[in-house]
Amino acid sequence: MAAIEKKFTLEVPSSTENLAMIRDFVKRVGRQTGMEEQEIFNLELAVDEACANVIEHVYGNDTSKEVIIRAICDDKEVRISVIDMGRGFDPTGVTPATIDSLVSGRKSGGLGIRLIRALMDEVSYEISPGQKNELHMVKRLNSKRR
Amino acid sequence: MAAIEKKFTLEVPSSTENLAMIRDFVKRVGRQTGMEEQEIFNLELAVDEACANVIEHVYGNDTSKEVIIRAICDDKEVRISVIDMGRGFDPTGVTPATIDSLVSGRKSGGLGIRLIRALMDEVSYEISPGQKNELHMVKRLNSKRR
Amino acid sequence: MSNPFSVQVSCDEGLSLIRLEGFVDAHTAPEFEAAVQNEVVSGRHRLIVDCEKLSYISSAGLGVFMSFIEEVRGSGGDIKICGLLPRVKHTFEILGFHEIFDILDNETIARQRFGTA
Amino acid sequence: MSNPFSVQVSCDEGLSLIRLEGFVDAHTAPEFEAAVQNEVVSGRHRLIVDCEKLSYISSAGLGVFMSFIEEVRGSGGDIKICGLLPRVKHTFEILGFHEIFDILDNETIARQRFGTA
Ligand SMILES: Nc1ncnc2c1ncn2[C@@H]1O[C@H](COP(=O)(O)OP(=O)(O)O)[C@@H](O)[C@H]1O
Ligand SMILES: Nc1ncnc2c1ncn2[C@@H]1O[C@H](COP(=O)(O)OP(=O)(O)O)[C@@H](O)[C@H]1O
Repeated sequence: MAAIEKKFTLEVPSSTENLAMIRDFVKRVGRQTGMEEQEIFNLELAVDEACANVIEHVYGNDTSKEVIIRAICDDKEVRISVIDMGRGFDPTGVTPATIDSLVSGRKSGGLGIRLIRALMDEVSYEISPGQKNELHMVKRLNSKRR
Repeated sequence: MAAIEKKFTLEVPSSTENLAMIRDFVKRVGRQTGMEEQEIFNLELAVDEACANVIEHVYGNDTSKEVIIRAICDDKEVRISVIDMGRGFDPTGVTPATIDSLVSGRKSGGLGIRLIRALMDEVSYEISPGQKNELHMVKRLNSKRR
Repeated sequence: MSNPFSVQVSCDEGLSLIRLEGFVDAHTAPEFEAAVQNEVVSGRHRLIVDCEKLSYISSAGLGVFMSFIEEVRGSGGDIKICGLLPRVKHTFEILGFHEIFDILDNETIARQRFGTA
Repeated sequence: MSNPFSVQVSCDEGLSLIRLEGFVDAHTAPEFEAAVQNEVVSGRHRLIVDCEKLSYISSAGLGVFMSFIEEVRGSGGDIKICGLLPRVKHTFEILGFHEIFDILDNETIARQRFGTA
């Protein structure tokens, strides 16, 4: 028998001011799955990073644009998608710089995608440039991967 | 010049378990408007009541159905709509029973719509039975009405 | 995050003290109702509901007070409400609960009202 | 609700103590960055960032540490990080920050590391 899926959606203006609200949303969803607090915290962080990228790199803080976060959970996993209507970018194609090279280059960026990949079990991107781009992230429940 | 509008949307499965999440969402929206804490608290209560009615009276806690909460704020007011796809019911047509009659009838219901009306500045209902029903609530900013 | 919900019941000197904590909404109100119901069916009609740690209540919770007040008063008892935070008290007042219920600052005063301070 | 954010800076004995409170995300990181920047341009290169009250940090905040560490070390200083809550420490560790930064339990130990306990 198929497990019951629960679906949650949040849409907010593209502004870093709304990241706290996005994390709250993710926390609430995570609590419904019975995930451990550290896992929920990590999920918040991964989604924050994905949304911050959309807000900063896709929409340039244009608050007339919207960031959409969709979460679907069942008894096995939480799937979260961050959706934008921007030009389309595939972060899975980026090879994250080493921390050492970032440090010696005095760069402050380049850590977000690395965090997302480290924190989630699956990361994929579905691109329709100008129409809809979705970053899909999956976290399996009771998975021991940090 | 038109004030900048901010639009927020939350969609959750129809379950009372999600009311806490809905209140969190409303709190976050309220904080962005600079409303006083008591006003935000009251806004949470009004939206909670409207959503509880949809969850209980429209969808009967059927979690495959969704409750949609849309909030739009500018510098003058917060407009919140609670949207369902149910059969359509116009709470503005209900004359709330007096508290005395509820007490003597040993009833526990009938307070929600009364609260919504007391707490919000405007309440209206837009019905397309079976398609989309929207309960619209408006709270003006800096209005002195409790 | 809001606190979760809990309800604790204790009895002494012929009074039942029901302590609410966290939020009472349509999701948690049934638990509150069951606690009140249990007192009433057990013949305990002198109830104090301590709301010091109650952060929020919606009509689902307010309805619990309403649906039992006639019955307990009919049996010579009462439901006294104490310790309300200002923002929560406001909710009770909007609905005119202060005209129907004895709403008191704290448990001590509520006990005095029952004549067992 | 998460705490809001604040950053406090104080100097004594040739050390700058930067206390972070609440969350550092892409919204609040610029304020943290400005605080560090202000120390560095004023020639103060011995920094302790006290994270005892830091509830959350995302890459935007972590990037601040990264972008200044070479410069302060090049001037004979350092950025020492102390007081991390376990869940926040985990974020630093995922990125390998413990291999680059001196991460210490508390302010006292951080001061000792600078030789001014
Ligand atoms: N959604 C996106 N759209 C466009 N570009 C992106 C997106 N996400 C990331 N990028 C690009 O990839 C780079 C690395 O991203 P990230 O690792 O998150 O670090 P940061 O955002 O701090 O630079 C960014 O600087 C940006 O150029
Ligand atoms: N959205 C709705 N759809 C259908 N019926 C509703 C709706 N909202 C309210 N009602 C009806 O109006 C009555 C009064 O609602 P309310 O004042 O909120 O009290 P309660 O929900 O506690 O009974 C409800 O009992 C229900 O029959």
